[in-house]
Amino acid sequence: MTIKLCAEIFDPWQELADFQGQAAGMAGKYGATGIFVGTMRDFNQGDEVRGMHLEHYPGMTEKQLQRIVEQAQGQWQLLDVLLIHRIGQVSPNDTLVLVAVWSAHRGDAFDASRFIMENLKSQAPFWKRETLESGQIRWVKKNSNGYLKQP
Amino acid sequence: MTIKLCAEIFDPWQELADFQGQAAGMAGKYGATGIFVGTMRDFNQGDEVRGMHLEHYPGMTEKQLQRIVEQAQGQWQLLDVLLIHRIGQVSPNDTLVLVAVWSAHRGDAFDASRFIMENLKSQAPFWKRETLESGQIRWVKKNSNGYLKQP
Amino acid sequence: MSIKVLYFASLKDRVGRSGDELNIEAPLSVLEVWQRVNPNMNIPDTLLAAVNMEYVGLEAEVNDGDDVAFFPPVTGG
Amino acid sequence: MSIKVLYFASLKDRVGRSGDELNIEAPLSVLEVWQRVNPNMNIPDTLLAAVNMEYVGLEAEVNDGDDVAFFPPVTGG
Repeated sequence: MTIKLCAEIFDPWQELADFQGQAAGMAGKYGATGIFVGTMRDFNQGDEVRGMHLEHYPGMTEKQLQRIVEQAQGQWQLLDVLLIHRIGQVSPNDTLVLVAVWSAHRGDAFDASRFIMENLKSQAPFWKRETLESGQIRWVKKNSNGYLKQP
Repeated sequence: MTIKLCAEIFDPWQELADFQGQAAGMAGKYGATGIFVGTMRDFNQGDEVRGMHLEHYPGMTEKQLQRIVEQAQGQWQLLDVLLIHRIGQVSPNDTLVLVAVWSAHRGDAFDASRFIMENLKSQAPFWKRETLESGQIRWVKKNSNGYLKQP
Repeated sequence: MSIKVLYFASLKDRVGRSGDELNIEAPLSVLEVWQRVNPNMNIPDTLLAAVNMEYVGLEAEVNDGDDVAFFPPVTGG
Repeated sequence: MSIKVLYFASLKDRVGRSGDELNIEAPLSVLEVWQRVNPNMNIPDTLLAAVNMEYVGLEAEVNDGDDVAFFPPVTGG
């Protein structure tokens, strides 16, 4: 398991290539990799967004993320997990979060990657403060439930 | 939508980087990318596997894959879809399939990527012929259901 | 009138051919096509069939110029 | 006996401080901690609380040396 908080722009594809390249012990064992990449949009709730600050609670964030991944490892057969979350000042089109799960079978990879994302969204102490095109600054109030279909 | 059958080794992370780099129109619009990578294992059904041949039905395979992606586009709000499937002779640790779905919201990305994979597994005319460590050659009989949890 | 029959994967090994050409006088069902080209082999239970690259049932009609494909359950991904 | 209180995100803006130090004579509940450091503000309905980086309910006990954090619903990912 690798969990990173990242204060700079990161390239999810490069992170995946590097991580998998170093995980020589997994080679030939994983049949399935389930990945989610969250990216900052230039709109939210009907408004254009120019930038965003990602605040977090140092220490607790890492602790909660680790617990979420451990819970996933307890529920599904996973070979490894990579989780990277951006912190600090971000711009539209920046990667916010990367979750990747390697397992022998695809059901486990799909279920576990989604479980980690949903629990991260509801439990990991991060907060988004948006700067709109108008210059207005506002805190994002609530994350949506990712299991419900969008209207 | 981009669908490719690929007779050579391909690097899923490079394909993702290239595809997203060229999709300038999506920039800022997608908040969620759901990705699945299927990789050849060096074991199957308790046996060590040395290599595999992926046969397909040229024409029908492309047609069925396109239909599956169109069905996903009809059910969820997707910005774009990339689907690459290996054909021909493959070795353990080679990427077999890459499915990536870009959307505004994560629920759509998770649901659609999984829908495409499950339908590909049950409907796209590909067939795997394994060469075991023992030298024995056998056809894989049936794909498992990816929604059922592994024992 | 002529139709083309294709076999894939383990079924190709089993029938020992990759395909057949069949001359017909009138439309046939998919099952009848199988019976004409494989008179000594019962159609396998798990067999899938396609006409012109679309999945069909064994009762589907096959016409002049059609491609009929028979194959085992698919195992891609 | 002393405990540390932390505020995050919009709650930090609202209380106008990033934290408080509180001297206590005996263990308190999380709710009592809030009432001591914010006597003029009702505890917000949607507030989350953590003691030593673990989520707790408002009835949880706070002891000497503990860190108590208050924050609004999380919005990461």
